[in-house]
Amino acid sequence: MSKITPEIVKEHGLTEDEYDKVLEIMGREPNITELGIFSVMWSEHCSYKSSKKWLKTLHTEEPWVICGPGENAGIVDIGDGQAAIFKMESHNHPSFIEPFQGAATGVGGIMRDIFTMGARPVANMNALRFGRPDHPKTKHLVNGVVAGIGSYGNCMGVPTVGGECEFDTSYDGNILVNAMTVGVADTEKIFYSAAAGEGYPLVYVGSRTGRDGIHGATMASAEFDDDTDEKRPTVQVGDPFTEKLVLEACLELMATDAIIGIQDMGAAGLTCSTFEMASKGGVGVEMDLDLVPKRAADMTAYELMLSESQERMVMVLKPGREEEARKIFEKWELNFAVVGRLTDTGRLVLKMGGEIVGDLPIDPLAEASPEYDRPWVATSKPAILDAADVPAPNDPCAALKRMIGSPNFAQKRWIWDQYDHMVMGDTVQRPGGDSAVVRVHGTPKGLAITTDCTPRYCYADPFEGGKQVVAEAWRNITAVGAKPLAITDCLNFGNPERPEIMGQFVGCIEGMGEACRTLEFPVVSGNVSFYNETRGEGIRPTPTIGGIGVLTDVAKAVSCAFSAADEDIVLIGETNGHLGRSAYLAEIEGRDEGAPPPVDLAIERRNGDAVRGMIDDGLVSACHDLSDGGVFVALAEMAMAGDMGAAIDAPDTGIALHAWLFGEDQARYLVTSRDAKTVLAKAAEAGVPASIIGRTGSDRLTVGQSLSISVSELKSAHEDWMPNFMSAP
Amino acid sequence: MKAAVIVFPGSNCDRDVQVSIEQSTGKPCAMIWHKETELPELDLIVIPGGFSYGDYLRSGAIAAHSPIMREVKARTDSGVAVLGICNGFHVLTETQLLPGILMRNAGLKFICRDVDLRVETTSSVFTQNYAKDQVIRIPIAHNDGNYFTDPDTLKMLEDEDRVAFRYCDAQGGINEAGNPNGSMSSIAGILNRRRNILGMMPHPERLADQLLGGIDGRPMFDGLVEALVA
Amino acid sequence: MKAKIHVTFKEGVLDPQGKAVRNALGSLGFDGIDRVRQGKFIEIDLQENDAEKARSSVKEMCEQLLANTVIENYAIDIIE
Amino acid sequence: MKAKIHVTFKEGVLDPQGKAVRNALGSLGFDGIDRVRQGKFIEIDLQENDAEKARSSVKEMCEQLLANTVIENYAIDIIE
Ligand SMILES: Nc1ncnc2c1ncn2[C@@H]1O[C@H](COP(=O)(O)OP(=O)(O)O)[C@@H](O)[C@H]1O
Ligand SMILES: [Mg+2]
Repeated sequence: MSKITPEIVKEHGLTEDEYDKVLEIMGREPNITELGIFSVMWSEHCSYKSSKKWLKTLHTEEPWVICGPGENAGIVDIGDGQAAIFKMESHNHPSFIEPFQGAATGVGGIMRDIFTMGARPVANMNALRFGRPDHPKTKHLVNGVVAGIGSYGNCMGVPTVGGECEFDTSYDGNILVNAMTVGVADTEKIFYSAAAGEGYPLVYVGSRTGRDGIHGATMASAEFDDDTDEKRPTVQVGDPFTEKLVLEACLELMATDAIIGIQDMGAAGLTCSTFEMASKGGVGVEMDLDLVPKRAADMTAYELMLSESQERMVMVLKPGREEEARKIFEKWELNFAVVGRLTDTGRLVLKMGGEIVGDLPIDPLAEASPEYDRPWVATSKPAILDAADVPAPNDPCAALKRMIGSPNFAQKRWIWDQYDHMVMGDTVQRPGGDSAVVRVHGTPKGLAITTDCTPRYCYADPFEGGKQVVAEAWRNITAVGAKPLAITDCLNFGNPERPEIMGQFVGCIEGMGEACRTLEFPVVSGNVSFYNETRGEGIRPTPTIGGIGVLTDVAKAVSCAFSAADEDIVLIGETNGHLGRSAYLAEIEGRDEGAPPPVDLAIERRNGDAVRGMIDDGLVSACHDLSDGGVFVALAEMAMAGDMGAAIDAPDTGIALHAWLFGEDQARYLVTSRDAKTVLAKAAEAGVPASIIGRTGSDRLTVGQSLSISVSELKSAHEDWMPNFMSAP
Repeated sequence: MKAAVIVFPGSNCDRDVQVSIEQSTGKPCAMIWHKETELPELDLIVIPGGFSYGDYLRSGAIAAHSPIMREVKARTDSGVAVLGICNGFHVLTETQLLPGILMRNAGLKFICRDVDLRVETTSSVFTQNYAKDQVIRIPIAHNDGNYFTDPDTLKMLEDEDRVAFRYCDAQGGINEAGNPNGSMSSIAGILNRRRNILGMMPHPERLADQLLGGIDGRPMFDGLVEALVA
Repeated sequence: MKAKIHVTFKEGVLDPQGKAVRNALGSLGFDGIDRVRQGKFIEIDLQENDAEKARSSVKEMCEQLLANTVIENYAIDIIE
Repeated sequence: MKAKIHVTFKEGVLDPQGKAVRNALGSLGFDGIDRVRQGKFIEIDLQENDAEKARSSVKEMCEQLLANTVIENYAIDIIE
């Protein structure tokens, strides 16, 4: 047996201390297969060794949570015996190396996490962050990532209903591709991963195992350096067609009661999935690797255990149900193999060619998985920027036009046109609004889905930024009229071994935790992606939030488009003109300064609950939450979406006009109504500041007597940037 | 009207079109697995959209050889109506029940959005509930919708009034701006000579419910029910 | 034996992929390119040992499935 | 000159196209097929007259655009 040298240990990403622990657990030197298994199980990606301590502090429970973090995805009750199952995951590193396949397999992976639990995926979302537009790699990456996401989701027949796309130089060498899937299941028909039943068969289904993606999990846990281009680790190629068959076959089998436990093979493939199933069920596993369906006959045990080939699942069946299950998978032309049995030894025993090629204790390995309390330093709080220190623009309309035509505000139709966002016939609100809304098939209910993050804020003040990301997701769901239920998160950060990065992480988590508690908007699933760095340059802290909410009557959902002329426009919430870290400051002044807007969560909650009540009462014809760009950008967005202008009264507030127009104070909404009197009365009743700021109508957006710009001029600035950028040589 | 939807591995608009048909008929619409070799008594067969066999070789090419297609051909000969939507249109051209082929979109990208279509003929069970030259709004969602055929076939299609829909601009004008995928002569859907087979790239089932943003697809299904009352 | 099959568009059929590749090469600064055509390349490992039989079976595959002869040509090479 | 370029997946990388074609040929009754691989075939007409220069320029095109060398190999033939 090969001798494990310190170099081999190092290549496997294990520290000396960690390897000592390996020796202690094994009581002997591991063989290479066993070492490989330790290495992936203890990688940052699978073990959460740097983040565990902090993730435990998140708010994860509310009465409607059926299953919080710890399973393949989170589950919330949506009434009538139905549950929404959802999660977001990153595929940043593979997408940077091979944008099409990296992004495609990211989408494939997150969908598997959802249908593993018995849910039919009903919506995909994607949150993308690229480097600055003129970086030489950006366009190529955008093209590949978008095509890859589209190709996988479209082929699966799951609509991609929304997402985000931001450009910032901090992502030049490290893009973010975060994909989220939402599924729906009956609460009585949810499947978990725990294995149980001595002697019960362990079954492998789906694609064959090949030599692809070996060490994907460890790659995701290492930062890039200059020769990344040279290393070019193997990236997996996805086969969405096979995954569609795996989905249908699994759901067909799940309609029976043959399955005890089921788990997809994601990062670290066969290793991670069998360990998780066994350790959750407190059982042992004996597996015969000769029986694993393979693409190449000469694959080693090491390769079989570490391969990250896509479109594979493992499950434990009730004994005697194998043939029934096999028939279903064969109907769908998929591989089906009984590859092992559960045992009572608490060990994972691997056989090949009649010999034992690996024998590891399950619980000790899982329990001893490292957990670090990494040193961290809190980000120092920036000073508040006085609006008086921000010069007023000569022409606020020109500034508005510049902003909505800038890369981060420009319309992203170029992207969502490449995603089938209507398949499944339930997309009530298509991409472009605050939240996507999909009908729960065959019911009058709807799910509202959003992804949000403002890295500018998180970078300046991780704690306030962490609060804000959760609040913004909550606000987006509220803005369509839905009741916010829960979130998933995808925490994208730099190298956690650097105390300032760890400080950003801790700050964001603490802020998120506080927001989740006050808004009763718990975290039910998520993912951590560290080491998003190139040459020591970390990305901005980017804790992407995926939120969902429910509408009991989807027909009551409102959009952000002005829908009729001569309606009053009501601004809800308090306006102070906060310009620190605003989009205005960044886009127009080129400055990245000051404290981000503070988030008062109690006010956030009060204002949002009031708005949701007004929508539910049918008082509101359009609603838009205020975020990036403030009132003026929000008005422009409502006007462009509805192809209708508005006349805004010159504000009489004592706040500088540009601060009033572009300030990013939180907890605010714009609503239109035919019955503004009742809207104002409802707001007053709830103690929520509200005032009529203007009326819809005409084909221009005007403020007071002197500011005016046509909606069509705004639209062309807004719509042309992305297609022009992508088609320019 | 008795209708059935054929399901290939990779079909994914099968349920969507089933919903639309059931909405118009008020009766269950059967789903038929492609490996079946026999069909029940039927008035309408739908070949739905999606990615049969992943569309890895050519869209629809592999599905065209599925066992059920022999039976579908036999039924069309006896006059049963067949509607192929999107990937279903691919399957119909690959089986040569309809002429021509659908190539990659001229822009080489998948396109999902509402487009305007001009109704070119009302003399078929599929289009009888529209008016000639009516402009309707129906979504497309495809990678390969770029209709191509030889000039003689094109002339024949036109001479025989077999173009069912053309892509157009909002005013009904046939021009490049209104043509999303480069289709020859802006063709979005065609009929066979007997006029009982329609292949079309746009998805009428996607706008047959007001909640989803429009109902211009609805007259097709309602019209089929009226024409095919059994 | 191995069969190598090239499936290409017939003369006169528009080849948007080829055109796009050509444009992309142009914008990367590659000059002096007259035309780009893109097709498919399919390699089949066959158990058949007789070259003639292999060729005729592969021809059948092309006619039935691998090429759409409305718009595509195919060429077959049989190798040892 | 003309360059003929074959772009194929690297050994070990999943080839979903090839897999689908293989299965389809099987169900059409073609037996004795061990493996099918599908790749791209690109033909470029070049103004360059020097074969060595042509090859090196086409190699550059492959590296930059025509192949993704993370998962694909390419082979270049330069023809008179
Ligand atoms: N940032 C986070 N917040 C909450 N839960 C998290 C977070 N990161 C990971 N989790 C949870 O930890 C579990 C393991 O995550 P992961 O390894 O990404 O799942 P999988 O093995 O399915 O890919 C999941 O239940 C996930 O929801
Ligand atoms: Mg999982």
